[in-house]
Amino acid sequence: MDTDHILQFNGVVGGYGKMTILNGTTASIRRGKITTVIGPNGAGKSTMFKAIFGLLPLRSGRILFEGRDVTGHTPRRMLDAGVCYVPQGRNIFPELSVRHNLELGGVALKDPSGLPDRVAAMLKRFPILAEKASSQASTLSGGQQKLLEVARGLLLDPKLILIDEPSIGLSPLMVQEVFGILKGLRDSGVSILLIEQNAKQALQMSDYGLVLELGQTRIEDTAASILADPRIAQLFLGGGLQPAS
Amino acid sequence: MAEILQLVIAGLATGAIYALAAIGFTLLWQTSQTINFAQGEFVMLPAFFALVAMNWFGWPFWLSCLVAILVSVLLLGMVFKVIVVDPMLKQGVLPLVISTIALGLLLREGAKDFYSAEAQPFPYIFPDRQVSVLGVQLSLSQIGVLLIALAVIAALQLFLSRTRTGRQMQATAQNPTVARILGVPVERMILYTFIINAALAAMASLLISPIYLAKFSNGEHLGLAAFVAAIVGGFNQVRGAIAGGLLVGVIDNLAAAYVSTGYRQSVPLILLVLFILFRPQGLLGRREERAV
Amino acid sequence: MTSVLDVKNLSRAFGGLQAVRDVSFEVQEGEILGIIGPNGSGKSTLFNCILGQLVPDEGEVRVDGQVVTGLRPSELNRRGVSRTFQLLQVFPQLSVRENLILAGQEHRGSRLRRLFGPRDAGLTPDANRMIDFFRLGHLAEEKAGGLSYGQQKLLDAAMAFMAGPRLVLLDEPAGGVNLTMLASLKERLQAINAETRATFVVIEHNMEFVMSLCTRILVLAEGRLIAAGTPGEIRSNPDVIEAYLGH
Amino acid sequence: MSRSALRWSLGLVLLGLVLVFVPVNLTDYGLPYPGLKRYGTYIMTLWLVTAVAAMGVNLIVGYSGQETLAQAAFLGIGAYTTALLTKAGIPFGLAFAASGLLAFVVGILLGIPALRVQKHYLAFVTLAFAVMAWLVFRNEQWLTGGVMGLSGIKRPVVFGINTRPFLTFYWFVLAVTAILTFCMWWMLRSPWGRAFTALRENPVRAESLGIDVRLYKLLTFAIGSAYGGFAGALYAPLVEFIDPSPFALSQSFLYLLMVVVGGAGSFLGPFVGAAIAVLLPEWLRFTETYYLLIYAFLVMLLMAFCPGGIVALVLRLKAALLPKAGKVQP
Amino acid sequence: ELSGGGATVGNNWKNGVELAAAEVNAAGGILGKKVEIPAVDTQTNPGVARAAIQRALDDKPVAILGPIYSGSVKASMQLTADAEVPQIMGGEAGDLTAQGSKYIFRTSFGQNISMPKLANYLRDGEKAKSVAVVFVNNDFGKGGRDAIIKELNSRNIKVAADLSTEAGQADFAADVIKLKSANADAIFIYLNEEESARFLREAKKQGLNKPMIGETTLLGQKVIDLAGDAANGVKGHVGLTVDAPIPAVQEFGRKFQAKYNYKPDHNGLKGYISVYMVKAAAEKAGKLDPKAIAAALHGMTITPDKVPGILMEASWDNTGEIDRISFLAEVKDGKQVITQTLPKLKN
Ligand SMILES: Nc1ncnc2c1ncn2[C@@H]1O[C@H](COP(=O)(O)OP(=O)(O)OP(=O)(O)O)[C@@H](O)[C@H]1O
Ligand SMILES: Nc1ncnc2c1ncn2[C@@H]1O[C@H](COP(=O)(O)OP(=O)(O)OP(=O)(O)O)[C@@H](O)[C@H]1O
Ligand SMILES: [Mg+2]
Ligand SMILES: [Mg+2]
Repeated sequence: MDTDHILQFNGVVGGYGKMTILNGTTASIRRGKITTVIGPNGAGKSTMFKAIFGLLPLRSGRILFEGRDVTGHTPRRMLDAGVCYVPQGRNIFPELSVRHNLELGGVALKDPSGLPDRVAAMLKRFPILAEKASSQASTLSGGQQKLLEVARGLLLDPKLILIDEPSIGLSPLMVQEVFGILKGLRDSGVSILLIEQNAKQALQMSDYGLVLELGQTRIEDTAASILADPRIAQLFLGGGLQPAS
Repeated sequence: MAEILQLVIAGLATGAIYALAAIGFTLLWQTSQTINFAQGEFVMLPAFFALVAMNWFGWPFWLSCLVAILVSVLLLGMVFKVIVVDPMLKQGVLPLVISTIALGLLLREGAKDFYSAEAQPFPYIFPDRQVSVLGVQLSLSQIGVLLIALAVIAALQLFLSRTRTGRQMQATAQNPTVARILGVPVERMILYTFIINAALAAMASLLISPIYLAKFSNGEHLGLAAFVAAIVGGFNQVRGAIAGGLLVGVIDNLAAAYVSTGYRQSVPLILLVLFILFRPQGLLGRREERAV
Repeated sequence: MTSVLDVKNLSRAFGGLQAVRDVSFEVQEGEILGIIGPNGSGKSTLFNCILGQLVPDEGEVRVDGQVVTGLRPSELNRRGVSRTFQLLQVFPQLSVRENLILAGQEHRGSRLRRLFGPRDAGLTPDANRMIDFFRLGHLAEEKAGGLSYGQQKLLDAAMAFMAGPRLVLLDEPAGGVNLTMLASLKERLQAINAETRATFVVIEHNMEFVMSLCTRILVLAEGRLIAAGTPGEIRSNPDVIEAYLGH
Repeated sequence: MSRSALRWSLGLVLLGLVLVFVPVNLTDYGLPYPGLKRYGTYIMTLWLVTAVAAMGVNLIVGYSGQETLAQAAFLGIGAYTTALLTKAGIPFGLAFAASGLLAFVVGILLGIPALRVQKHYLAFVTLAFAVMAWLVFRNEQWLTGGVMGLSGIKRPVVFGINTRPFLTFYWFVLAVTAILTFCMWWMLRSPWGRAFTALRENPVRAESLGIDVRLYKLLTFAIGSAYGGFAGALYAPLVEFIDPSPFALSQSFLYLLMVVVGGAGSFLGPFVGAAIAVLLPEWLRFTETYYLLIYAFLVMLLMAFCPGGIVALVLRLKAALLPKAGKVQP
Repeated sequence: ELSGGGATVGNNWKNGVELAAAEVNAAGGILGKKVEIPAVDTQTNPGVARAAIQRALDDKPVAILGPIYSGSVKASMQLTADAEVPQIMGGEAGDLTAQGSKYIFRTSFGQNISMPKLANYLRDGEKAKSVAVVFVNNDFGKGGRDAIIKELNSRNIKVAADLSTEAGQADFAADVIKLKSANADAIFIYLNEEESARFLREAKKQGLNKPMIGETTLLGQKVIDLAGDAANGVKGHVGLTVDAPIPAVQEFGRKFQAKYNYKPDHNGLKGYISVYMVKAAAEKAGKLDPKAIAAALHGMTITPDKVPGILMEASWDNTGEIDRISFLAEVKDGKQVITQTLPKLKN
């Protein structure tokens, strides 16, 4: 068994209807590291996550988790195997309170007795959420909703976290906070696969980077060397966005 | 005065039955966005199950009632969910609504064609005796109905708000995709609501049929009453459905006594429209605001 | 210079929560104004109050000197004010091109004329130009609901430009958008601004984007305006660093 | 003219000819086609009338994404208006216009309050309205004849031609339906149609794009209801007798059902749906009383496997049979 | 009326018709021709009824048997008149025969005949000075109510209450309370079967102990079955009943029961008779021609000794109105008991 890599993608092909999005994607994600996926809009990054989590039927190819074939497993089986997923966009239960939303993050816990403590710890970590613990989640601001989702996704003890653009809508301070948590998790041995458009900041805290374009892996390298590559800066990191002073 | 009191109590008893139907209705709405236009038929039918058990198989009344509830849970709960709702959940609300309209038609016609087109007498569950309480004549049957309905509702409310399963059912209701991602067994949760709905409907059926007589067309009135109760009470609230049911029951009875007969059917409907216009969140509901 | 948008003492509460407190500011014609602030500081609520999506509890909004408080969003839009949304808001079952035509059609002729006029209200060329710019060409006939998050975000922005607006309110246009695309978006906004003197108000958490795009920035915290100034001033304002930027 | 446009117009002309001649007995002209008799023609006419009402429902439900459970009530409004006016000696043309107009105005009055509420509540408001309208038809005997109904409704004289003979009346209804269909088609293909779809898809976004959501919602609801009124105006002289029962709530459900069965949001849907609703009882006559049962069952089956209705089913079959179209999945 | 609200009534009629048709065919048919009687459902909807009759007329029948609900008859009688086909129907609304159609024939009393008989009974039998009227708000109930009130007024009997109820109404608590306070000498009940039963149950529950009087329906077997004890003591006028003390009628009841396994109501009888009306008239006219049959029925009297299937002697006048003996009855111990036989109006 490959102990270095927690997740492997072998020639995965899949898409929606007659559109093929993942075009023989191949990649290996390291255990205990943060890997950031970057790429243009529509490259298939979110689709890749859906494929891992069993939300997208594949046409061919295999996905291995800890060396075992998990292609076509249901979300529940992936959760039980130790993978959790925080999707892109707005994914809350609008009419439940913030606290109840959080608690639902622990549904898949094997031993639910520890749940209240975890929820409490999470609320402590994000005081904005604590303030609104008993409000209906739909009344949160856009950023607060995203934060709630991220917090909910971190309630379990997964081996691998899939997290799709957590920084959208978060203030810079909050982005730092979330990235800090991710680093903390990594340090305690959790593997993290992250999609970010906020690529510079994300790569700066990552160990590895993965560039996806047109559903294929372009570059797989350490984060540092991707950041240093001028070609990549030009193509994917928005070379034109220099602050005017 | 005694007359009004009698009317109110009779209204509460029927209202409690409406509430049972209304709760099931809101539950289905919550978990699977099913506006069940067959809800009235769900209340009509179980009485026929009991009749079949009694008249065809000759079973005793209590056993027949039990059988009716079980068969309802099986047919109107599980089979309905698996055969009608499941294939349509992903197709959006309208096809499902249409399907339930068709199902209502199917059950109505089915009861008529396979049992009888005619009303059937149905035994009282409680002795139909009068007792005099503080000078007011009350019927034992009405009190019994009221108590049963309220007890069932209270238990359900506790289940939904206090237990993990209840919470997961609510989560499923609001966002099944995300619920699935978090590991909620969405299918099972939805199935539970259908089972609960069927059981509630069966109970309502056994309670109402002695008064209405069992007839295939009873569903029309009952369904309407359940919708009105659900909306008046607040569409997404179990508590509200009780208040709505009781209110509709009482108003119904008072209207029958004091409003021109030609238009008395319209009184609950006017109530409905007023609520929709001025208090769309319902009697006990909270106002939902959406942020953009 | 005339002020295109004039907000005076705007306040809005939700229950006990004061989301926007007594906010006043003016935007001059041709300005690109940034609004930043922590999550939940009331930025989106402020937009919603200006645009008639929410009714403010107090205060007044003027566009081109005319009071518009209480007007409905469609009315404002027809006066040349358009917007984008923080959360995705497209017409999922319509194609990308139809989305764009829809975004422009209410500005073409009277309602009755449109009933008897051409099917696309003559907007196909404009829509195609917009599609090209946002690099959605291969997706023009796709249903908008099938686009990726960032693509929908871009479509949302494109829709706001279809009617050739005078004032555009953008709520986090950069969220989820690829950095390279973002750079072109910035250039485009600046070009439109230079050409037509259209005015922009932008809510954003992406500091590089805001700082390089905007000429002036407002900072909101807990519903209150706590600072205003040029990007340079804001970046060095200790209150802002404390409440928002971190380091 | 492009080739596809040519094909379309040819098809239309052909369809028109078929519809015009379908009930005619051609044996006198040497063709072996006996035509439809009085009853068959009556059914064809009823189909057209039903289709007009269903078109209105389709506009409301299929295109603008609202809900109506009151179409039968609007049919009733139209039918009673026409019956009363023509009995009072007012020419049919005026009565017809008045029927549509009245339904339109009532639609607006009903729509204004209903607009304040969330989506599904509109269904319940219309449901309440449908019951109340029915109660009025029943109870206001001085006006509507109450449960006894109104009889002796005359068929109109158009351009000097009396439409009393069943064939003439069929042609008359066919012409009116054609005109109403054209108007609907024109409106839906204009930018208005796109705005209607916008209401269905995302009203919040639509509003921010300058689309007056309230106005358009009202318009679609009122126009859809006016089609109900027009259908009623044709129904009254068709049956020559009206009473409240065809305008009851359960009938409104059937209109909704037929539109979705045909294909909500597709232009031909209402015609197909109406055909099924009107003709199925004929086809299933051998099943005697079971036909409603069978109808309901078929509807459920259809919804489960093809929620887009029969029109979508046909398209799907076509795609399956013509392999070049490829595989299309949702 | 095989489906919809009138399903009970329609099925009784249809079975009666089919029973008679089978007998007639077994005996060689009418004028040597077998009769064929296809059934068409009106769905208890006048519009559909009209279409159904139209379809039936396309097949060029000798006669149309039905419909039973007055509304359906009204919607279709113009058609039969135009087609010159006799329509033998079950409607009881008073004005059906007053429309001048030469092709409409009754099988039972119209309300214009039964109500005077009832009013007489209320005056002479019950000696009532005031009467409360409860009726169902449909064509049947409203017609009856209008007729009885006219008759009561002309006999100087006070109408103490005039209560309209809905067709299909389930809960009669409020109505009974109102009736209690009206305090009339007798209550006249003119409701459909099920509503009658619900009403009687509620009345018993609330101890409403006034004489309850009704027309044929109220004393029908269905009401008695549904209401149970509560039906005992109800009295009224009955136009047609299988409990009539006439052997032929009782024999019909047995045959019907044997074939369909339930006890027919008066609609079963009406359907049965309608077939024999056609037979008798066709034989009188000597040919199977619709126009001739209609002409023959006018002014005809059919007696059971000539046509046993007619069960009781009956005559039709020039408007299609029927005349026949009728009965007063009372429900005792869950059974309808005939207490008196009323003679034909004219002889
Ligand atoms: N549900 C869907 N149906 C049809 N097509 C889809 C669907 N979701 C995504 N697509 C298409 O798949 C392609 C890849 O989408 P995906 O969401 O994976 O992109 P992404 O890399 O995550 O982009 P972004 O950075 O914008 O989030 C896009 O071109 C999009 O149009
Ligand atoms: N409909 C509502 N009901 C109750 N509270 C609300 C509602 N909408 C917003 N709020 C509250 O008002 C405050 C301001 O929200 P707003 O959406 O304006 O924040 P924001 O500045 O846009 O934040 P973000 O950067 O996260 O989008 C938040 O605390 C939010 O919880
Ligand atoms: Mg994505
Ligand atoms: Mg915001």
